[in-house]
Amino acid sequence: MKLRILYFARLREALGVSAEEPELPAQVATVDALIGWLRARGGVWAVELAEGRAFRVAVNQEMAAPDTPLAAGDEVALFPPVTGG
Amino acid sequence: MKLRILYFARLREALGVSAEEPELPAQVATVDALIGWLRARGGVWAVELAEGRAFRVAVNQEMAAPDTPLAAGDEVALFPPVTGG
Amino acid sequence: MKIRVQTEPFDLGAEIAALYARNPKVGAVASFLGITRDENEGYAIRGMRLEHYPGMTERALTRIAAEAMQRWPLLDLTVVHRVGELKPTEPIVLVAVAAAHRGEAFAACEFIMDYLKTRAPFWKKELTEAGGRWVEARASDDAAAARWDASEWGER
Amino acid sequence: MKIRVQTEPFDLGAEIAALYARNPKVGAVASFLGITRDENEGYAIRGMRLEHYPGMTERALTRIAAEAMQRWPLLDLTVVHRVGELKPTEPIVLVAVAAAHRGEAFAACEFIMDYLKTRAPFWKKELTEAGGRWVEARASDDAAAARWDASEWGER
Repeated sequence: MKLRILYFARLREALGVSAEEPELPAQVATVDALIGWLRARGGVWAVELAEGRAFRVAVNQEMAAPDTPLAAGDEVALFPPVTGG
Repeated sequence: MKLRILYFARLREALGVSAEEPELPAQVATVDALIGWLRARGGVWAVELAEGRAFRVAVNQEMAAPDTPLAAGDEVALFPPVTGG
Repeated sequence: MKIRVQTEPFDLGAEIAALYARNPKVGAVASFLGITRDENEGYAIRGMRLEHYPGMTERALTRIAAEAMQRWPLLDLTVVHRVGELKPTEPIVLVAVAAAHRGEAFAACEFIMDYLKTRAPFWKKELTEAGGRWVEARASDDAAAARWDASEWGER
Repeated sequence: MKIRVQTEPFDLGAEIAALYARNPKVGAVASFLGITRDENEGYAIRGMRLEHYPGMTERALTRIAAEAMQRWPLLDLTVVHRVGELKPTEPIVLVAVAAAHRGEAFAACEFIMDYLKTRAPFWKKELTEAGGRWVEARASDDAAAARWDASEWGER
């Protein structure tokens, strides 16, 4: 399954990537599973996406929860809590 | 004792006067006494300044209470509840 | 702090810019613009005449503004109120409050409007089809002003 | 209803005039202007860069504005948010809400700001003496947004 993943702000800088389109195993079917898969890359991924770190996930430009399902072609975004206004 | 009395808005129109400088007996020493003295003129004065009618009194440009004292030369104003803004 | 009562129109953009353009401590300007409508309580309005009590008006507005400055950490504020003849869509009043953060700017702006509505000597006479009609004071304005007596604003 | 995300400055006076000049039902415009300060949490700020998530930002702002229109009897509203490079004293965001009366205009304007601060995907990076510094989200903004969950606004 292929997803488009976007990274913003401090997370984009820390991970050193703004967008990627990885090929994912079929069992990565929720936001939670995706985070686990990214975390398993180790290094800065394990640090920035560790449990307890404050980050948000959107799926197809809507705020998502850990159990939000993922489908091929989805646009997933990871970013810090927002600070506009 | 001489006071300057100003009337505003609906009260000015109803009483037909915008300002006057009446000579008052010495016992008219409070706002309450002044209202009684004006009311005693009868006619529209008795109607517009009757108990229970909504009007406000200012003395020297500060909102006043029934027991606010009056002194010669004071500027007293009678007007309806305000409606600006 | 700027308090003005005037017959002339005012420039909202310029009034607000004056509050922040030269003060880099200002992070928030909350403002309120009151505008003449073409309808009130079911009456069609062609225009209105705003009467005031010269001298006392400025005193009352200054006192209200000073109380706002005392209650909240504000950086600056402007109150402009028009008097005389006004047509529908013409602005009547501007209250603009500058502060570092939005909470106090919003609270002070609302506070000033609520107090102005109940304590500043202005009176509106609306021109309807049937002639002039003095606007009656509204109980809801008294209630809005009374909520500031208890200092519950901080809870929001 | 107008929602814009842009790098260019905006004209506050013109944005607000567009809300009432052609609609004589509007009696109140409450507005909020957020401005870049030269200081934040003790850091001297030379400027900031505002990043956003194109597409999602507009969606989020539209959703917030639509919710405000549903909660209160509003006549119109405008949200303009800048992105890119900003210097101290430059406006960042304008929220302006038009209604017949002031209560709903104030409430909706504050509601939109509180939700925008916590739900619209913008991120600020401040340029300090020591380099770039991503602004941290504030717990007080979450608290401000949470107060709208219980519908206690009508009590004020």
